[in-house]
Amino acid sequence: MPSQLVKEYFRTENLPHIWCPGCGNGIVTRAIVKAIDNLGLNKDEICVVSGIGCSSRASGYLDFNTVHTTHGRALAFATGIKLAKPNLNVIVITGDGDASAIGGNHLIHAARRNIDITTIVFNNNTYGMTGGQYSPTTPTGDKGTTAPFGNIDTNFDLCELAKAAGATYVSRSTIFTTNMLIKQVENGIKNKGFSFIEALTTCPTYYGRKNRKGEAVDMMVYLKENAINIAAYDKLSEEQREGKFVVGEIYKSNRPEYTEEYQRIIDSFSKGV
Amino acid sequence: MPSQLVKEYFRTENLPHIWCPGCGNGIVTRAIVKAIDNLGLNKDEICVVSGIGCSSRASGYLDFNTVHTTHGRALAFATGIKLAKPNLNVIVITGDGDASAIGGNHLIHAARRNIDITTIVFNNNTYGMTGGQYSPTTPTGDKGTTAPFGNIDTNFDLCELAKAAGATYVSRSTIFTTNMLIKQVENGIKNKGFSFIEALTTCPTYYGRKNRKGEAVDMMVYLKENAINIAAYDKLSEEQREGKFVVGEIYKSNRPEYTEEYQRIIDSFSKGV
Amino acid sequence: MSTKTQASLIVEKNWCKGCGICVAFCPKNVLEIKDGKVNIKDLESCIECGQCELRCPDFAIYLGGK
Amino acid sequence: MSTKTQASLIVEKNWCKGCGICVAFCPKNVLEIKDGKVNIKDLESCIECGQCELRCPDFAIYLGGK
Amino acid sequence: MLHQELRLTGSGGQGLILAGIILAEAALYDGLNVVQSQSYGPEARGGASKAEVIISSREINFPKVNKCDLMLALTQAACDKYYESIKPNGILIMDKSIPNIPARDDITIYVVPIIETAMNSLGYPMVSNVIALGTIYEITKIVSKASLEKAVCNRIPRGTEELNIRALEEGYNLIRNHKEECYGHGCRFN
Amino acid sequence: MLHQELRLTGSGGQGLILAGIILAEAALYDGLNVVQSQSYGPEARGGASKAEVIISSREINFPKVNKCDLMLALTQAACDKYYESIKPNGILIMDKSIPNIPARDDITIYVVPIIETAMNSLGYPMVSNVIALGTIYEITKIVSKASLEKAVCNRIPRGTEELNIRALEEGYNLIRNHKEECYGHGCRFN
Amino acid sequence: MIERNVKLMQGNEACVEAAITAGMKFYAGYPITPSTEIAEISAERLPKVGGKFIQMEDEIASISAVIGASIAGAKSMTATSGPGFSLKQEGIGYAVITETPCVIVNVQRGGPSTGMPTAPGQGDIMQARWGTHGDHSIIALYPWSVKEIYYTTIKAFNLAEKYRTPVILLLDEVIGHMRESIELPNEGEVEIYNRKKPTCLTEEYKPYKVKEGDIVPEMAGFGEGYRFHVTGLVHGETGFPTNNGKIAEELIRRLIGKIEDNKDDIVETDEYLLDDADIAIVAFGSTARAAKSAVDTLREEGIKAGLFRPITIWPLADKPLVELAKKVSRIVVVEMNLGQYYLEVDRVAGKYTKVDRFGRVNGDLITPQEIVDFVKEV
Amino acid sequence: MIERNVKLMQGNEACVEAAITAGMKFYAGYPITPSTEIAEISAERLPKVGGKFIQMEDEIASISAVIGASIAGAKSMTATSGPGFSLKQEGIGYAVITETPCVIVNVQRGGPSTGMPTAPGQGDIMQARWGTHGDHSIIALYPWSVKEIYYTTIKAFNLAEKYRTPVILLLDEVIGHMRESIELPNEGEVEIYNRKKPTCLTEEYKPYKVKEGDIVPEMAGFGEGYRFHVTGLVHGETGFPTNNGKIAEELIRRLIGKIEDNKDDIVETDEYLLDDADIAIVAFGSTARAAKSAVDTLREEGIKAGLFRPITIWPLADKPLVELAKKVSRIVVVEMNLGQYYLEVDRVAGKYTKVDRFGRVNGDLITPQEIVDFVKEV
Ligand SMILES: Cc1ncc(C[n+]2csc(CCOP(=O)(O)OP(=O)(O)O)c2C)c(N)n1
Ligand SMILES: Cc1ncc(C[n+]2csc(CCOP(=O)(O)OP(=O)(O)O)c2C)c(N)n1
Ligand code: SF4
Ligand code: SF4
Ligand code: SF4
Ligand code: SF4
Ligand code: SF4
Ligand code: SF4
Ligand SMILES: [Mg+2]
Ligand SMILES: [Mg+2]
Repeated sequence: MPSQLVKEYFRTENLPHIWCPGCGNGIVTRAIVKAIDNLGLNKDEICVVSGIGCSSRASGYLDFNTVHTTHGRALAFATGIKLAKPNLNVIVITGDGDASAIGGNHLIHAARRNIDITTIVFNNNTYGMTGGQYSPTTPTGDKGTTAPFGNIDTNFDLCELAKAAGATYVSRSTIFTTNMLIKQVENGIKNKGFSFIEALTTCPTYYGRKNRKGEAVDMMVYLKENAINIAAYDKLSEEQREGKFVVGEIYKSNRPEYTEEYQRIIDSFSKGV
Repeated sequence: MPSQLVKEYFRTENLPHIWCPGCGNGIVTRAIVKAIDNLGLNKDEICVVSGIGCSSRASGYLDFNTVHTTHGRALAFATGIKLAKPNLNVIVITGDGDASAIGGNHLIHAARRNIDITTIVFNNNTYGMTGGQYSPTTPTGDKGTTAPFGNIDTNFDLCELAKAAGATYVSRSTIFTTNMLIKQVENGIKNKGFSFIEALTTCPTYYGRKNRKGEAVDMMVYLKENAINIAAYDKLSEEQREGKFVVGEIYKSNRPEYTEEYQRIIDSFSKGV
Repeated sequence: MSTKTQASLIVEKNWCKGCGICVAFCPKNVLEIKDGKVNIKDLESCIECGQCELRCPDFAIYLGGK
Repeated sequence: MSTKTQASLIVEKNWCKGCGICVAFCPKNVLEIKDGKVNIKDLESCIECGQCELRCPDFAIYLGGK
Repeated sequence: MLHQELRLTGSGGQGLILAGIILAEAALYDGLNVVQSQSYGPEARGGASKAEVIISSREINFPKVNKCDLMLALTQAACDKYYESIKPNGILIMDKSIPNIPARDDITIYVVPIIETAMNSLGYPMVSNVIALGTIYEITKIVSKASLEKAVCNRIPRGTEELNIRALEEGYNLIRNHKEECYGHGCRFN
Repeated sequence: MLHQELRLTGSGGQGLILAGIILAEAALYDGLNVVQSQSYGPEARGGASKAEVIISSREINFPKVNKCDLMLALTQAACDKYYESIKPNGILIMDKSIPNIPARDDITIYVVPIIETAMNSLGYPMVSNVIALGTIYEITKIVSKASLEKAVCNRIPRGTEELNIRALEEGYNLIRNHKEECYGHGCRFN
Repeated sequence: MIERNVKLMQGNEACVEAAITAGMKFYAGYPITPSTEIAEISAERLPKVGGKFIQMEDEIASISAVIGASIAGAKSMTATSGPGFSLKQEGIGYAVITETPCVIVNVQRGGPSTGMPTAPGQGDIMQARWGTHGDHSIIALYPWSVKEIYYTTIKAFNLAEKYRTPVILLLDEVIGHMRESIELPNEGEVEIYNRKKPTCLTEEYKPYKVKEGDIVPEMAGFGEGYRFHVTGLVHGETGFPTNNGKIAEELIRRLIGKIEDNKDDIVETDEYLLDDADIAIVAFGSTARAAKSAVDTLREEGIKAGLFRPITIWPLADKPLVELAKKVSRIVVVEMNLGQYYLEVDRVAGKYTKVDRFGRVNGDLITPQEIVDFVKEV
Repeated sequence: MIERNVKLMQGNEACVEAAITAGMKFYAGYPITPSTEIAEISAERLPKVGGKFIQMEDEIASISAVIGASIAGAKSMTATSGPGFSLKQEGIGYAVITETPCVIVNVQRGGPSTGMPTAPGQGDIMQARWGTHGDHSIIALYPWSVKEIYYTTIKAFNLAEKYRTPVILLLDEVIGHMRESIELPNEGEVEIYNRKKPTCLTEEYKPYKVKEGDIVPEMAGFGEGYRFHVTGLVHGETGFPTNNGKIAEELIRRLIGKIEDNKDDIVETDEYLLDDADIAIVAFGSTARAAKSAVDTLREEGIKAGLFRPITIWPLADKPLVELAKKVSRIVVVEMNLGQYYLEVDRVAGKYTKVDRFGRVNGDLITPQEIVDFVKEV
């Protein structure tokens, strides 16, 4: 018998999910659901849109209005949905590859428009679904099945990218700092505009194994030990920052939201009538 | 009879070009050629790759190895070219739409890889070729044929985006500040890595007319009057910055270059032989 | 200390994949892996902090109280 | 002041589209538009600063000196 | 049976496509069948521009103009490019600013100061297209005057009706008042 | 004429695909025709895994195994899913850890402590697959021992040759030494 | 001077007006010649009827947004030309398998690749049928006049809704850009089909279950209380993905069958002087206009020619074509390509009569005279 | 125990090994099941032979980089499956019109859309021919065994270079993932074709002029002193764009003609027991393996069946098919789709004999027994 939370928000008939033992995707998915529960939103008014990838399979398990789209295009689908039904709370679930490799363009444009969509990137530093190729977030030097001699690409700082593109809420958390993640999803949904939340998660099966990062637990310990809260991080020297990464609410701002602006145009015509 | 510079570097049999009277594209194109001339590069070792758009037509007029690709993909083509022949100086000519609408993803990924390509964006704040639709750089509120009631999108700051994505040389200039532009192209080419140069230019035919910006000359005067050098800009107050934009070398850094890193892998195998 | 009932910490064995995350991060060493699944070895010590529920990727362990 | 020759400032009329940019930004008011094309109205005043060449979008005017 | 194919040529920005649309709309008001089309796209940029109108009392199948009954030319380039497409006994209306008159003696050529009239008499160069429509009307009467004026007013920016009606009249007059002068067949040797 | 279709089943991570490859390669060394394939992709993730090998003295056309001559099962789930596909008179080798033995009396069933042997005798659970190959060899002799050993050494990480040869031998012995014991036909009623 | 509710309208404009009449509430697109006016006019018109227009970052984003909006409940359309049509193919396949109604307009230009952007072409006939990967069927319509663009666009929306499928509306540069007169119908004069929505209890809703007697599953919109899942993976009645081969086969066969088995409803063709014809010219879109003129000329010259014009390009009008083939001694397929629709005509009609093709790819509309010459010469 | 230079190799692996033998020096790709091993093995192998591998941000970038690298002089390849193949279509058209040699591998899976990613399919047969917009022709090859994958990949590179055109190599999940024995040839044992380079003076080089007696223009590489222009617009011999209709028509006809008129060189087919056959089964790829077994079974049962197997799928093997049709009383086309290649077989062979189709789309390879049953039943 599943927990109240799971019973309320999951399509339990589709569980257990397909994810590997110890895969972090389940932790992030539960965190999102918990945030929704905390906000007390109406399930009928929530729409979860995902792309393609292990992480993107999450949409199928959730008892909302859900779409599992094509690889990389979740944000474009979500844009259409949000414009057609602006009253929906639109949440995009996507992987690092889905969001920032094939889907990178839709990410920056959704951010630029500041359309009211909350995007949660399940960043496991690899393409899990296809078996562990390097992704735009695989750290330089790490291995992937397509980087047998070590990755020579530089990895994106997705939060910096989202911010430069125009997102009005940008944050990062991990599957270890789960409560922080829940809070961020809440704040992201509350932000009237484009919210970008990077959830650092783990793929023990491929990325972990390829890079000798140990089991699921070891990988979580790694996240625990190297995540530094933004306030603390700012005070560290370059040296101290080595190997660490920031978590927390990285950027917030206020700009007109896209669907509201559009509504203003419509209203300018209907006013006359 | 054309000038020495034009005779040397242009395919004069294809001139005069198709651009409208007063279109800034010719000014940027000449500036690029002038920079190449200043650097004394070998024409056989220069490759100019462009996308699709008015500006992207430039490649056909230039007497180098030139490719006029598909819309938005110039940087992806250029990546293949640069990897296949790393000794070529690869220069990408692209429009604001080509580079940042349909081509936005290739832009951020080329920047992330820090591949040694110099990209010059002819930013005329519109899709010129198709007749003046709004583009990702059309200022909010301005009109385009697809924004008859004023653009509700926020425009990209392309330089910030390129920087966040990983470009190691980022600058902006205008068709009025032509000598600055020439210098920037020189420095961009000299930078071993991904260089991003935004050349603010004009489309008097569509963007100018739609937005009552006057003739070509008026539009240049506007660029002249509102461009503030980066050093000066930093000292201005928020208020004083209103309506102004930065020109100059905005960002420089140093990271391993992609094709060199790849060569290192190859060398690690041939060493043994 | 009051005696805990089974209802306070519930395991959905069918869903548990035995990843060991709950075991590793339980502050009170309440849990263990047995035959490839989670097992409550010391319910008494459980402080109902919910860390296990928060981090179980398979929704297989949770506090029954709420 | 020495008399300028035609060779110092050259116009390729076929390519000129009469946009007026060179005219507007010539610091010495050397140029004008006539019949829809650029015309050198006062060669004498030209200081060969090259501003016109630098900014002509049609490569239609340039200094012959170099 | 009425069937006329007209070609309006010049350069981009001269409003010839709008002129074509107005003419077509006027014919439509008259209950005639009509197809209007234009050359389009980047090659039109700064270069030649072309609008075509077919007006017919029967159904129009093939929508493109090949040989035309009447051609208007506002620039030399356009004139040179298309004058051969005028049918024998066809009509060419050309602006007076065009220096070279094509060597065809099987057509009627009207050399008319359209652009000059727009600039000097009306002070608005952009109404050349409407003046041209006036000349076409006066020469061909292919549409009714009422329809033409209605079509003009329907398609031009609000507030410029008066100017445009005046432009039409200038067009009528250019032909009407100068029939015996330099317009007409003889002019082609000017 | 030799024609044998084999199916190795278990769960992801048990190295069954590698075992299939090794078996196929051994047959290839013997000059036999061979096709190896596997089920693949996300549904294999954490779930059932399956490798198939067809070994034949004639050309192999259809590359998939439908009914098999021999099946290896290392997990209950895999055993349940596939045991019906064994041909009558076929062979099932199942790991001793599997509680439920399928109810088929038209096949020979060997219940063998493969995983246990890997864990306890050799101390390396990951060599279960090679032990399993040893049992298959000993039961079927479908490939030569030399080829099998060569194929194993060719495909396993360098430096683990000795361990793997020992694993093979454990496999041979599991069958050889216990023929009369609990392995074989009678066991299915255990 | 006759006063009617008649307007001079461009083809692309008629397309937008019709779409709005049909109930379009969402348009997402990316400009490309010669389709751009459809975007421009939609941008102007939609907010005035409470609809939404968005210019997306590219064509892939456009088709994605269109599908998203349609799933959310809005009748949606996008328009493009060759290069953009190629880019939309993955999305079209997604609309096929998820059964999402939408209209994709392709105003054809000269190709392949960037080709001749401002010239007409008919090179995407086969791509419309086969452009996306995997086995599927499609509906594609191709009108020949401004008036017909209007009615065919409405039909495209209606078929999209009725069959829950993407519908391709093929135009070409000639008919997209030309202006003709059109008499706009008054409200209520045209039939508008709206997707069938579920009325069952929300718990009972199975988004991919076809009710007895229906062609397609009922389609709820997001936010209406029926929470359901949509995926591009093979899925069962619940919409959840499956690896079950039987379900897969059923799904794909149903998706193809709902189109191929309903040709009587979907296929529309037009004929001109075929009753006594000896030679049938088969043509569509702007080329058919030249063909009609050619038929007149041939008749004048005593040759019994007629015109067969498929308005529904896909699914194939095989029955009418076979009938035609049995009647005439020769069929000539005329297209602005070197033989695409020809292949299918040859397949179904070639068993009964001689089938020739005449094509040109120079960026100019084929002329009546060229057709006449070809018919007489071969 | 026989010692030969024989290896057990996966189909996808054989593809990479062959590509390297054929001279591949550049690979750009984006992973997708079931093609991913081709990328993975290329990543491992290429730097060892001085070549370059890059994982691009998506499939569009991959095909673009591949074309760029080829223009720069490197033999180039990319591999993908359905969804990625759809995305590459615009790029493929660009390679067609710019005459850039490259090899695009499509390891087919179950479709449409995301479909059944790990199951085999043959749903992209028509898409390979018609997936990109505008009129064009294409070469597509489809081997059926690991060994044949090896030789066909080499052929794909050779044809790409010889005809300056993209070549599609069709595989499917079954043959891509299965392992078989293959005897690798020694150096010099296989014929490798390299693009013909210009030798004229650099000033005289016209990148799109076909020399007397040649099939395609000579192709310089960038950085070799011949500075030339490449565009996806219709272009003349200099490579510069033009709006001249005559040049456009010539170009498109030449691009199509160089493939369609050289079928004798390009088309390869295989036959099994057709000499005295009464019924011919037409099949390709993994399905042909089932069909071959079916033929054996049918023969055992006294039915004179045979197998016709096109290795060259496009251009169509029309001559051999017509010959076949004249010989047998019935043709059965067997495909893992509901009838794609069938359409073209029916077109050319249907005039002479009865053509049936048998297809399945459940994600499983068709079995010999199913074919036998179909042949006997209908
Ligand atoms: C167009 C297209 N290209 C490629 C694929 C194959 N593919 C599926 S998921 C995926 C990457 C997944 O990576 P990510 O988004 O990081 O998700 P993860 O599996 O790691 O959660 C790829 C390349 C596809 N399905 N569609
Ligand atoms: C795939 C594709 N989509 C759309 C187009 C149409 N198109 C050509 S150029 C262009 C935009 C050009 O804008 P920009 O890059 O800013 O160049 P500009 O013309 O302003 O210099 C568009 C949308 C195309 N050619 N290909
Ligand atoms: S492959 Fe990696 S990301 Fe995918 S389910 Fe397994 S652990 Fe998670
Ligand atoms: S349309 Fe604009 S960008 Fe294009 S050539 Fe004309 S002025 Fe330049
Ligand atoms: S609730 Fe806390 S103490 Fe109790 S088992 Fe879970 S993690 Fe351990
Ligand atoms: S975290 Fe969950 S799945 Fe993992 S062992 Fe604990 S209960 Fe089982
Ligand atoms: S060189 Fe300088 S002064 Fe002389 S004409 Fe040009 S701009 Fe004027
Ligand atoms: S800037 Fe050039 S094109 Fe413009 S008027 Fe001067 S010479 Fe002519
Ligand atoms: Mg990932
Ligand atoms: Mg632009």
